[in-house]
Amino acid sequence: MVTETLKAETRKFNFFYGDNHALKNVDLPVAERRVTALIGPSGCGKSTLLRSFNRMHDLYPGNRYEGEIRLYPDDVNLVSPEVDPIEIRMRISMVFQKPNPFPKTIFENVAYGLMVRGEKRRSVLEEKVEEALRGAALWEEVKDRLDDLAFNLSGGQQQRLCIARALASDPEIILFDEPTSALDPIATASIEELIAEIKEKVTILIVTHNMQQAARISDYTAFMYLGELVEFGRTDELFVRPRKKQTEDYITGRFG
Amino acid sequence: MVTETLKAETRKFNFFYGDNHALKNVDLPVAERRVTALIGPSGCGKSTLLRSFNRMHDLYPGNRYEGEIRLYPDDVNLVSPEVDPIEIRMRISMVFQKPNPFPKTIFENVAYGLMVRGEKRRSVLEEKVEEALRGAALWEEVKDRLDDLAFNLSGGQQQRLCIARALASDPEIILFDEPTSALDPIATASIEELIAEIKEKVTILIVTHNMQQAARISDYTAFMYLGELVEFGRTDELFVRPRKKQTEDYITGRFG
Amino acid sequence: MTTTDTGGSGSFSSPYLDRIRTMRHVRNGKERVIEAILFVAAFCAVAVTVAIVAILLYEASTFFEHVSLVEFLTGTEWTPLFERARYGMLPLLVGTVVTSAIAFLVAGPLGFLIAMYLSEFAPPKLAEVLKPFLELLAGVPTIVYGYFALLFVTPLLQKLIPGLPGFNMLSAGLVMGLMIVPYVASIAEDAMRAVPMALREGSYAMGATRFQTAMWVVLPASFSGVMAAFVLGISRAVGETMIVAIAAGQQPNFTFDPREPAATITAYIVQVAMGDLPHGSIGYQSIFAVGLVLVVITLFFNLIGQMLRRRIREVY
Amino acid sequence: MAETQGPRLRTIIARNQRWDLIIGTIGLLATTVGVLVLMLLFVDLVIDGWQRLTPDFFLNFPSRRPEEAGILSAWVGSALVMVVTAFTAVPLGVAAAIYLEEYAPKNWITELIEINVTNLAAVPSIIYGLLALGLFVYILGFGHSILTAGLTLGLMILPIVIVATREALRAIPVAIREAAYALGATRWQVVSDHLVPYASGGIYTGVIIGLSRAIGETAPVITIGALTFIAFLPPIPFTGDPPAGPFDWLFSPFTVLPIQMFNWLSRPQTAFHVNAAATGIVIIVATLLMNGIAIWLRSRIRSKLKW
Amino acid sequence: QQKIVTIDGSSTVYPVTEAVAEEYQKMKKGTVKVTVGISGTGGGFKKFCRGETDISGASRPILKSEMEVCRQAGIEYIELPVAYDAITVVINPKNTWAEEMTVAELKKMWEPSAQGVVDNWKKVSERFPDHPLKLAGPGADSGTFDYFTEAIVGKSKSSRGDFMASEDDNVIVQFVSRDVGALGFFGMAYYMENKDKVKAVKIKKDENSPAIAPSVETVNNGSYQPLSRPVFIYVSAKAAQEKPEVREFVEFYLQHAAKLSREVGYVDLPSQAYELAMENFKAMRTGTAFGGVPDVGLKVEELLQREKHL
Ligand SMILES: Nc1ncnc2c1ncn2[C@@H]1O[C@H](COP(=O)(O)OP(=O)(O)OP(=O)(O)O)[C@@H](O)[C@H]1O
Ligand SMILES: Nc1ncnc2c1ncn2[C@@H]1O[C@H](COP(=O)(O)OP(=O)(O)OP(=O)(O)O)[C@@H](O)[C@H]1O
Ligand SMILES: [Mg+2]
Ligand SMILES: [Mg+2]
Ligand SMILES: O=P([O-])([O-])[O-]
Repeated sequence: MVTETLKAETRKFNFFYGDNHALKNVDLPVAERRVTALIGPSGCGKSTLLRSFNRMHDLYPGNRYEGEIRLYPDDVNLVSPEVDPIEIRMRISMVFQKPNPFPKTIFENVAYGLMVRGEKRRSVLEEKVEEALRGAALWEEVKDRLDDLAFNLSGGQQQRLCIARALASDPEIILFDEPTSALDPIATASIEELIAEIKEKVTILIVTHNMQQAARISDYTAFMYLGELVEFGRTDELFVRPRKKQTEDYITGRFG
Repeated sequence: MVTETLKAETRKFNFFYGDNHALKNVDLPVAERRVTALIGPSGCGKSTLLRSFNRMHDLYPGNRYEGEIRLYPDDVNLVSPEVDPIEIRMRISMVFQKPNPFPKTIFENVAYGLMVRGEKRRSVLEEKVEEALRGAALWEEVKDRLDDLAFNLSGGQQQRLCIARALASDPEIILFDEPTSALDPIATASIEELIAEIKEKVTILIVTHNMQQAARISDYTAFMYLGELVEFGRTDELFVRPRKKQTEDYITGRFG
Repeated sequence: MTTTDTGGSGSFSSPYLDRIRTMRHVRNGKERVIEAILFVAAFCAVAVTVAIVAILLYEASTFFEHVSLVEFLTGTEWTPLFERARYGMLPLLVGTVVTSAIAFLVAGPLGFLIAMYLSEFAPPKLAEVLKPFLELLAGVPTIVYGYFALLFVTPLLQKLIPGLPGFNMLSAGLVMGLMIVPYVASIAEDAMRAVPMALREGSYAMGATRFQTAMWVVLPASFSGVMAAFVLGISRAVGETMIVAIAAGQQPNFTFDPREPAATITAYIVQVAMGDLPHGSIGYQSIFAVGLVLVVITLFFNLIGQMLRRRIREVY
Repeated sequence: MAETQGPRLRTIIARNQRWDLIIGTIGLLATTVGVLVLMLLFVDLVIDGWQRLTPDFFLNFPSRRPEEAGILSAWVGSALVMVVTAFTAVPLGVAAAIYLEEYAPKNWITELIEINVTNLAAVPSIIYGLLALGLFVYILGFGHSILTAGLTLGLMILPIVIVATREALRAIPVAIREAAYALGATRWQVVSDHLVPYASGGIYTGVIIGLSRAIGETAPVITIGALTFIAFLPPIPFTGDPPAGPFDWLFSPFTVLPIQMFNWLSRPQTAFHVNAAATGIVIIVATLLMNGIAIWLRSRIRSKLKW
Repeated sequence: QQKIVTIDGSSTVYPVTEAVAEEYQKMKKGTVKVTVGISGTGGGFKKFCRGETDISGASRPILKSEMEVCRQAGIEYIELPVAYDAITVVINPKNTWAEEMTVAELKKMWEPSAQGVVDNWKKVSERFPDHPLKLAGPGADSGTFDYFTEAIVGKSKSSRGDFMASEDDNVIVQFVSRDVGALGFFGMAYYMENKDKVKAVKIKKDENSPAIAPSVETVNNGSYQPLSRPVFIYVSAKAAQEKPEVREFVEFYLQHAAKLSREVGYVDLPSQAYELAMENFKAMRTGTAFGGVPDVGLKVEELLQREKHL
């Protein structure tokens, strides 16, 4: 076992949708520049946990965080009400299940994060957009049509565009919520490759319902069930030697 | 090896959603008073095939059946335009993925199939409703609140109510389209038990995306892929010794 | 492998099956009769339109036997009931355009802001409280608005603009604008709500503020719907009658100055209708002729509005 | 170790959020302008007219003496006209909506009907007045009667009823329809046993909103020539002797609230303007009440029938 | 069978008729129903001659064209004067220059050739200041309009069209009260009720006659000329014969017209005029005393005695 730098961790983290206690005392470490996968049956709270990391739940009324999610190196509790959710979202980006490009051009989509930060210099934008598109392995395909509407791309391209969008603003963590479940196998493979590449630079937290995928791309895996974190460990160990009965049942397909 | 009575079978059955050729030359036998399960990856045509059995597709324009689905013992082609779809639906009931009780009382829900048949005698209705609710293992739970709205039941109870509703009109076949996928494990178990019981009386065709479930409850299993019936056989044989590579890949979780 | 055979007993003969079969024709017959009745009801909508168009065209056609279309469309004097009859409807048209434009200048920005506020900024609880109030505003009878424009808004305006006549297009237009604000706001808000949450989340996840999300993501995505709201709002204003009849004065006046009194197409129709309608006279026919113009204008705006609305529905 | 971007971002965010505050405030103000106007309008009317709102005002006929004048014939007239309006618009509108939503095949006829309905909703009310004048008054010879007014307003609110009914029908999940069909129900059984009952809340809402619109409508009623002094009530419906008797109320002269208001507003004496304001209060309260009921009904349906 | 008396017509006569209808229905305890519409004199005659109404209010005598329509439809009528009115020309209270005007000056403002031309007081007369002129008056279906144009321009209905025309006299009050340069006209009752908002113009028949303000006295003594006029009701002879309630209503009308017309702001006729009218009615003397051309400045007693023609 190697020693990892901790990028973030949840501590006795609880989450409530109104009265619905969706996450219970979750303690999850997130290692820097590693891929951490969240697996578990439908409704176990994977997305809920993931979305807590960039305060997405703040957008809807009645939601409540309890406990802490600490972000390093500055060691703030990112769910504390004193912390500005916008700052958190600028530092922690997210890629969603269904590709959701904005109804704008490819260029504007990728530049969006920078424009939000008030960046207006065309040269900076162009440079960053190219860098991000290259990072998302999309540059070659779109470099001649940056002013086309993003809607005209295929599903897989759109998802890579969303990744480029997330990359462009140099986030510290990128959250992926089942990023390939709406894509065909070929597009899926290209996204997986991409994740393997970008983890060189960014910390990644990914939800997936596909255990093969988790096994393929992640360094660490957390298995959740009914809102609790049942087991966490190195992916290679967890899939081969699960310590808990529930984990074993799940990864062998006995339920879920 | 037992001899089975054939309750229905599809012969070179094709189905089209407009131009979308969703089912291709499907030949599926359905044994009387047995459970036949349809499995296969999402979008392979399981629901489409199931819904053809009670002419649900007639409700929407542009759909087309080709080939035959023969219903025994009277040996009619139930998708022929001469055959009254209403008669077919009265003989072949359906239970859906999400419980869909009518926003009426429990009693009215169960009695509806009989009322549609013109049955108005209160005594007959009461008798049949009780019988059906007993058959769906729901009688004890609801007998004192037959006039409550069905919406007040839990998800699992609602699904059993829908089964009772289907049972009440003595159908020859009941079609189940992923009847437990919206339910929790406990409710799922109770529905599975129920299916095991009612197959004493009724022929059952069930779609499920959960292979364990198919293995547990069905006598025969059909594996479909891309609109074709890839493999059909006794459940115990098909899961242990699949003859086709695709089937094996699917049931071992290598894709889907 | 299993061997199968067909036939055998089976629970096939349901006690109701015979009845179902024998009733098939009766049932189908009844179903067909019901469908026919329902179709006739639906066709009534077409019948009403046909009746409207037929009546308007019929009366207007006799009107145009006396009046040349060129004079009607280009003349700047409208005095059909007087000794020196002039049939140039431009004054009415201009009155309609000016009052509608003022109304739009009020309702467009206000409706847009309200829609954006309710859909993107307001806490959901507050939005739920505010919205019914807006809907109530849309429910107030227009004659009450007319009263309000004449006896409240105009005196108020006269304090601000010295020399403002007691009847003027400004006051009528302003009040009419207030009246259609809820209408514009609700269509625009519908359009903004139709923008999937996923797009908003995508934007917020980049660290955008509400304003940035609203302007850069929600607005472009709902653009055609917002345009539809504007167009349909204008169409409403063009067809509004009592407010302009009461507060704008009823004198056909060829002027673009909103401080002047003027008659609109609708005001002219009620004005004539308030006296008697000498059936068959040219005055009677003239209201149908201008009515026809009114229908054409509102129809035009409405078709554009519907088209824009449909477009946003198609995208999401 | 990645350095933290925190402090640099915070200044950017502070700048960005200024706009949130500005637009949020303007938006709130704009929204309250609507509410304020409503209040102003109402307060203005109430100040002018509240003193006339005595029981006598509702029980007296109009009179040349403003302080004795009342709105008995007007509100009774409005009520009777609304009965005809409802009887015109509800069956036609609901049936048309059912056809379009549940029966209509996709062809050019239904397409035509569809386009028609949306456009009818945008036809100015005064045009319905012209239709009524040409068709009901002169061609069909119904005269300036309750029947003419009721039919006119009924046609006018027809699109409102159709649209509301269609929306209510559309809100019913396909699963409910399929459940009923799967039990062997015919189309009409599905419609009458399920869809109409489940949509009824939405239909009521639409009808009430339509009627509240009709009750305050002035222009088309003026157009059919109903600006009249009426100091009596129409025959009590369904009491007269057959053959014409039970329905002679339909052909009775009448007046309605907005017309009475308009009539008083055009009198020279300011005392009558007070009456007009009082009538305005009655109309506005009636329409607001109906709208309120509709809004309440809708929110209740939404919370009760969560599919 | 319900008993209904249907009345329509002049908005000037309306207040009197409304008052009579109200009292009459009170007396009959609701057994007879009376409807009173407001379509203007011309509109009223159109309905009357189609046989739609029993009685028509008129603020001017029936015209030749209307007589013709009635004759063709076989409608005979009895002409009954019921009160005096003085058409009052009003200006804004702040208007200090036009408190007195001659008929010629009014003509200059209102004649058809003024349309689009005379838009400033200065253009009417040199003695007026340079101030925009805004006109308002009753609409083309109004008897007041007909009488005013007859009396001022010299030919009935002959007027410019570019003024603010409204069947609703209150709108005219509003119009004039809010614009210093405005001028309008309507029945005296409206002026009496709005003395605080508008000012009545004293009318000079010609340069040399005295300026006369409208009032009960000047109407009664015949000095408010040419704008004093009698107002009438026309009763369908057929209705009067066939419907007892119509007969009864008209008799009631003539008995109470004096008191009620005073009450609503008009000038009542001399009492023997009502007696003569009652006589004419009882005798069913049909026809009009005017040849279909309005006579300006006629005494009522005179016309009641006149030969009638249909
Ligand atoms: N907005 C919400 N309001 C209330 N409860 C919610 C909400 N969203 C999710 N939940 C509930 O919270 C629990 C966790 O949901 P979550 O979406 O996190 O599950 P998940 O593990 O992501 O499942 P899936 O694999 O289906 O996406 C579930 O029981 C769900 O029903
Ligand atoms: N109404 C429709 N119109 C056109 N195509 C349809 C329609 N419904 C389904 N399809 C297509 O037909 C194919 C079979 O769909 P079907 O719903 O039968 O799949 P399924 O095996 O039931 O999948 P799932 O497990 O997701 O329910 C799919 O490609 C689907 O996209
Ligand atoms: Mg999820
Ligand atoms: Mg399916
Ligand atoms: O309504 P008038 O009296 O002016 O005809």
